[in-house]
Amino acid sequence: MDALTLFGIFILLPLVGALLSYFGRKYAPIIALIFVAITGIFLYVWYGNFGSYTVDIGVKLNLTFDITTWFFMLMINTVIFSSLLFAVSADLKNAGGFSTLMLLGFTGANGVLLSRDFLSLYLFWELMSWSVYVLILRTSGEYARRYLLFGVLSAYFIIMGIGIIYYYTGSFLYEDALSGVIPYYAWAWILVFLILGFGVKMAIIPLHVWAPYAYSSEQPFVSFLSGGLSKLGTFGIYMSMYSIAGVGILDSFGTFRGVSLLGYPFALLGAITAFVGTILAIFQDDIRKLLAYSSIGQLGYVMVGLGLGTSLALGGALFHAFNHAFFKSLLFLGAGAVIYRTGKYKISEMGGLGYRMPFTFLFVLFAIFGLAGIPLTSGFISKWMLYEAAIEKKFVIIAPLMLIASVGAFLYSYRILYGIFLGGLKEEHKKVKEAPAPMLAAMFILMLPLLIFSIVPGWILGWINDVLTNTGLKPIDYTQFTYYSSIGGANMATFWIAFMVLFFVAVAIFIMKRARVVNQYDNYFAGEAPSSVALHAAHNYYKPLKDTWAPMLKYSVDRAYEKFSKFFVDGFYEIKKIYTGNPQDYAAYLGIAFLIFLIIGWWLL
Amino acid sequence: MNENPLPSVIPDKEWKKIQRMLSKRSLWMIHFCTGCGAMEMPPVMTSRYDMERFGIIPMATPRQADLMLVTGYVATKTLKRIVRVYEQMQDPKYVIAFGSCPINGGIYWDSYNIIKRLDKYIPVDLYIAGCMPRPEAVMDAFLKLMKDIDEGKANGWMRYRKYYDQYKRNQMRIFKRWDE
Amino acid sequence: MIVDWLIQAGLVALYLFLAVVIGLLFMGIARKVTARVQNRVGPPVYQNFLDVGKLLAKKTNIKHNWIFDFAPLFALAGVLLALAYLPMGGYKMLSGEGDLILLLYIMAIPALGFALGAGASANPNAGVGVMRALMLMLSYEMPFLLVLLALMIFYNTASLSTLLEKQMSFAWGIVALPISALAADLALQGMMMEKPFDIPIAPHEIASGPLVEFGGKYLGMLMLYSAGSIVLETTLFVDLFLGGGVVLNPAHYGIIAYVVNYLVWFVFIFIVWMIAVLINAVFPRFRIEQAFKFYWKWPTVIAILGLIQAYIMSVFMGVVP
Amino acid sequence: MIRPVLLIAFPLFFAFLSPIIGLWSKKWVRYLIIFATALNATLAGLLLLEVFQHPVFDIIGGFQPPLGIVLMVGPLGAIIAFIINLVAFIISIYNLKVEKEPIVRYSMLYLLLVMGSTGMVLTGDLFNLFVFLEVTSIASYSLAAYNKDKKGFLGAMKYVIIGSIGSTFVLLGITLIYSELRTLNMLDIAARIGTMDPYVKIIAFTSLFLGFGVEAEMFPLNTWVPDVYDGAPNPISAAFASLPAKAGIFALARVIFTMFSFTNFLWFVVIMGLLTVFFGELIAYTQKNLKRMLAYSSIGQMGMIIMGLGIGTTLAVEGAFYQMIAHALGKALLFIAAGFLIYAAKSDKIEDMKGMARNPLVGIPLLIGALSIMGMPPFAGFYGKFFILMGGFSEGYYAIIALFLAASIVEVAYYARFIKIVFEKGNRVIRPDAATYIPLILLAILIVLIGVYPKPILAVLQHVSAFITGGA
Amino acid sequence: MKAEDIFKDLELKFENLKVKGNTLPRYKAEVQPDKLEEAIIKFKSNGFNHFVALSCIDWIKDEKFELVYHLFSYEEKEDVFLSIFLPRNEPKYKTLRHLFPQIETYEREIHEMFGVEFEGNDRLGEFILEDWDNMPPMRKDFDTVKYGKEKYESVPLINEGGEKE
Repeated sequence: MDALTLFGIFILLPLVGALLSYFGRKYAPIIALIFVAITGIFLYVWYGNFGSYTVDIGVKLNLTFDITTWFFMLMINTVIFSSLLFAVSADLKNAGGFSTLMLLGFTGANGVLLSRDFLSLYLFWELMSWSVYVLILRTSGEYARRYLLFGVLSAYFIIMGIGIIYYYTGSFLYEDALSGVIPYYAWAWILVFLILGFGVKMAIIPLHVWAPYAYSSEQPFVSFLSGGLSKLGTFGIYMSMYSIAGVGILDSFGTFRGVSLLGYPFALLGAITAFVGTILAIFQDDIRKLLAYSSIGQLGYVMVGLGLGTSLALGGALFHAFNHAFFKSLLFLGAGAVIYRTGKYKISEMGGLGYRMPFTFLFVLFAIFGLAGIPLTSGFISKWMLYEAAIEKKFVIIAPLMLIASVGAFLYSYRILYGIFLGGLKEEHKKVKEAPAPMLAAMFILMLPLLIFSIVPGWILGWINDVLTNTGLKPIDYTQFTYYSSIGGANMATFWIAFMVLFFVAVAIFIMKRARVVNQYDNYFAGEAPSSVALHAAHNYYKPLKDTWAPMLKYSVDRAYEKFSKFFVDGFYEIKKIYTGNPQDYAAYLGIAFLIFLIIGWWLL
Repeated sequence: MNENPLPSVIPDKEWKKIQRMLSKRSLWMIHFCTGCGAMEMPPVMTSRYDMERFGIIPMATPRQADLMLVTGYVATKTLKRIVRVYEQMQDPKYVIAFGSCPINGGIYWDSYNIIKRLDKYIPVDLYIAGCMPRPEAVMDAFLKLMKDIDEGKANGWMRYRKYYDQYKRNQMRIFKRWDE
Repeated sequence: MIVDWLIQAGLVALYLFLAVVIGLLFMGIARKVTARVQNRVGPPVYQNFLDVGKLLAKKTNIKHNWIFDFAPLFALAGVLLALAYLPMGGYKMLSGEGDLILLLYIMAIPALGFALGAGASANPNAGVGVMRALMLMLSYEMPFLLVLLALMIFYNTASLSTLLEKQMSFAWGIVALPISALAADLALQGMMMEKPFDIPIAPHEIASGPLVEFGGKYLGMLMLYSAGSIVLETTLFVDLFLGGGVVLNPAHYGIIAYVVNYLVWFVFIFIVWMIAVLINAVFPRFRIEQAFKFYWKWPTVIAILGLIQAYIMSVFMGVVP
Repeated sequence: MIRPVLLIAFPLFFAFLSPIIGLWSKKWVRYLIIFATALNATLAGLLLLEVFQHPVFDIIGGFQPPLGIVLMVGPLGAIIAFIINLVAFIISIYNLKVEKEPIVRYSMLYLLLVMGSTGMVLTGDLFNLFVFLEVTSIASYSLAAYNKDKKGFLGAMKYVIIGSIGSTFVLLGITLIYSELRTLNMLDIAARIGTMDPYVKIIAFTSLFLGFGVEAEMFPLNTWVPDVYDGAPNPISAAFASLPAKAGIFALARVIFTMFSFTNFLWFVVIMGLLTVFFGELIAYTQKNLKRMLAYSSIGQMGMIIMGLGIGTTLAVEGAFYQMIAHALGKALLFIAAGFLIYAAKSDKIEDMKGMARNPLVGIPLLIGALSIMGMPPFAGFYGKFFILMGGFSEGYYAIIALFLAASIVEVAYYARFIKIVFEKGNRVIRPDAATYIPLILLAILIVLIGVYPKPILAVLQHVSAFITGGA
Repeated sequence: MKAEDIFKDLELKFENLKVKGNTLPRYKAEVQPDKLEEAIIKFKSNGFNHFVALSCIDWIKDEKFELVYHLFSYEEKEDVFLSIFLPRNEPKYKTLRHLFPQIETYEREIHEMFGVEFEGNDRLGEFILEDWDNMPPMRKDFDTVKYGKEKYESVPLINEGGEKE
């Protein structure tokens, strides 16, 4: 494997795919699917041989294929594969344009993961962010505009970071940044800029405003955006903190109980994001907005792990990013299947679809178990690692925020389950059919790893360990079925055996008697005959909680941004007065300019 | 009709005996306070007579209840609700009718919308006479019912299942629409 | 290796069975005590066994759809699983294999399974009931999690078995962190859905909330679940704060130690249960807003004080149990 | 061996040929422009290939330097000339759409404009540079007023006043230099600049800098730009954005680097560049009229190029020239697209253009052009902007770069707003005709090609910017 | 102001009803159907703003229905009964629910129980009695005993049939 094959397979191939699939009309997603499958196969085949190469397209692009890249590529490749598989049967309008832009985004993502110098990182980062912009533009221009503003903000934060490094080292390579020429205060600026830059893509609290809007576009794309592309933010922060800067520099800012003073505020920010994201998610009635805020919350957890920096915390962050990629895109695909079948977005308008779409319900249920961290899925293990990391180091602000946020996760999880799948089935949904086969296949692919890695966590912990040792950090200790931290451990094998046995006991008691099935109208309704609308209690679901928290919910970051930008726009109108419009002023400007130039020239002499 | 849960382990006869003993000792009551009988229930439930010592506790939904109390006159409108609640209860289920109104219409013998005899529409296991029987009568009725259950005489739910079509015919003569 | 594995499994099964029996016994005792408080005779102590027997022997059982069956299955399996991970009377069951956070999430399995089944019953009362249950959970989890955190930070361990050993060697939880113990007891009242906080299963307002459509064997299994959860929550409190009832060190005294510890543990959970029952007997039911306001005001403040105390003792004063 | 002088002779010849052909048939005049510019573009291309080996000198009229007109064509001049002629050729296709009657005068002026700009880029002689500057200015003044409506006249008048003041300053500079150094050949001036009396040198430099600044749309001098671009017909404003502006910037670069090499003056140029960017971008946000918005946006882009030149490192200058090329293509594309949108919506207010660009033939090139101007990767604008930023950082201009980034966020804001309106699900979709979408697609392909595989252009620019900043 | 004064203004003949044990003064007056509305308006604007009840009396012998509008004034603590007479065979009157909203409910009940038509009240129809198929039951000529016997006696007992379960 040399430079060209690596560059060819992961960058050129999807680009060619993008061009080809534009003309594929209705079959475009299938074409795109083939290209993604090819890259997937190569990803699997090339697991062993890693290496770094440079490609010259006028500017030198340094690409490295190592375990970290492989780990993140595995996530993104699977997520886009299932999104496109979902899109095959989702009959999107102008499917050609959709698959082109998806593949462009995929190329950008691959490029960011492969690149080991700032030029190619920035190049592919921008390519990925504008292809997402155009994808959102397909649904609504206003949402796309807000996304692009934050996308560009994140790009310019990264540019500032790169610039400062370039000022000191004069080269774009990651390795050169470690050459010790950069003073430690400059590192503070660099890391703050880079983390904020990548943090925008992970929707950390002050920079999260674009997420609920961006997540209201087409479901297959959104599942790739939230499942796959938000992992680039994680990759970016992970690389900039631990591979570009390295633990030595982080600790040079002084450590607070083994955690660098630079990392701790970001961990705190992550915890606040987790808490606020979850609380906001509880009160949303639109399924897409709810999933958007829940995604912000879950990524807050990842941010905590990245901020803390101990090997357990980082392992937890990587594992949680992995889980989030799967259960979040599974949730979005599930919601997409429901929206595809009923055409409704509001949770209170749906109801009882679980009886009509049983498989979709089971997949979404499994994703909810992953999201809420129930031990039946691997979602628990990653959350466990993050909690243990925080408690190990006795952080009394981060740990409670995370724990309470996870309880909040139960609330909005049940709101999704009850609002859409349980409760009374409305008249117009009586004849709703199950989601088409490709959609179910897509969801199945995403569900598999959550189950497998919950039974045998050893495999994925092995990969995560390789990633940690690859970036020079201490590995976490684990065996095939158990994982440990300094203050506790858990064995998933005994858990599963015990659960199976006790479940068998419950089933034994249960099947003693048969039960007669009753239709949904044969319900205790104080003797009256219930109508289908009355059966569904999902309208305004957590109203008492909302009323108690009303004073706190008044403040919204969106309105702060609006006021902030209005202040600047008024300034622009002031400046506009310079161009008065009559030529005499313009001629006067010329004279004044000449005088100023002369004085400056004189003074410089 | 009632399958036997543990056929092999315990012989059928003994199992039925245990079943009857269990349902006797824990009668869960849903209280359909149609008329003036509701006033008699508080003394029965509270410290003076305390029906809970026989395992009888008030329940909120027919699904969880075995015993239904119809306390007072039954108008045609109320009958429809009583039949629905009765059908939502799970076998074995028993009905006790309070006072003279369910027996023969009581003081409303001449009214145009009070049904004169309850067990024409749903099987009643026990009537308690009296224009609102005193709590002692109610307690006595409970004990009588428990004895009937024990001896297997209180089989109203079997009769409802057996003569279901007759009951339905009678009911539909009183009210025309059922599902509204 | 298989043999002692089987013995351990048998012991665990025995302890689980005993736990459920004790749970039903405690429910009977609670009804008796409440009756006596209300100056009436009250049912016999074994009444709940009869109730469960009657429910399981019901002739017809009503169910709505296949999701409806989740409730009893997950509820019973979940609570038994949680009990399996909880050291009872000094015998550490499976707690060596998992820790407090795993236990916390296992306790969520029955709650979620039960909520799923209730939701599938398509009854608005059930939907409202589960909503109240989840909101109540959010309110009492705030102080309870802070208490757990205080314990984990002070004893510097998350595994229950080591926690027991440390309480044996150093000092009981209630001695070391009395403030947290108080907050935990207040949270316990909400966790066990005893009177001031039995908002989700309010019979008068929402026809016993999630239980509205459960009858016959479903209700019987859910009763076993609630019996198990009584023992679960009381044992959790005892394990965290009262050393899990371990008086004699099993290493020295062998079998006798297990029996004595079991009895001491029984007495402790009985006392904790009685506190809850007595509060239950005299309190009216709160509205859900009052429950939030209550839990997020005093118990949370107390829990935070406990956390600060644990933090100061373990980090600054360097007290290491 | 291509004589560079042909590049100037041919447009002149065809310019004066067009009235004759005009007598015969108006239609053929339009095709004449296309043929002339196409010929010029191929010639410039061949010259570019040849110039790779050795710089080409060409003496016109036999006079030896320092008096004769010498065309000194370095690789940079060749590339800029090629781009100018290429864009002129593409815009000439769009000229078919110009309906106003006096097409003959239009083609003459247009070819003069092309000749002037090419001349400014190729010449090696200062006075010759002034002559070509005058030719372009005059052609621009009349073309600006071509629409014969109030806006056209107003813009043209402003352009005349400021343009002529600028030219007088250039003339002042030239006379001062000639009086001191007795030569007008740029290389001689560069060699003997040291002997000049410092005070006279300052005045000469400032006047030249100011004069060419007007053409290069620097901050205080670009007040004419919005009115002229708004008043001029669409193809012409596209031409203005790419032809004379690029020539002006090139001349400015020559003045700063080859002739005076005033290195300690550069930080002031950066400040001026930043001010131009600031005023360009911020006011563009407030514009409701599409063409004025694009005009201010092009001021902003020019400011960026000036800033790039001002920073002075090889990387920044390379980025500046790269951005010059990208901006020429991008702005031409946007102005042509704007022309189509105005034609389709019958009004130049952005609000009325709801959903006009939904047709992929216009939509995709418009999107590519806008994204390239914003500096998005696979398009030409990315490398220019990135190198300028990196150059700025290597010189330590942190604050300036930060302000520039803030201004470019505003730029992204108003472009995104424009795209939102134009791509909204508005009324029915209008199909563009051939003369509109061919140039759009050609320019879009060019932008993507330069963006995806920048090797050839970067090779040239690296060699040149080292030569320029080397101060040799 | 006092009820007598209002009656004088309206030139209405009124009588003071003496009721044993009731100290509050009560007046009853018979009003012509067309003048009733402005009478009520007059009373309402002079303190009698509490509409107590609207009841209907079936004078079967005089072939007339009597509608009694009962008003009460908190200031004067006085009761006023304004009554009108409608022919029994086709009793029709206009609705006064715009004066007091609760009049609508009374009118619905009287319509169901006595069969009096109230134009302008669109909510007449089935109100308390479900599936009622006979003449309005409160009328004196309705024989409830016969109806009760017919309807409920006719329902046969559940014949248990031969074999005993």
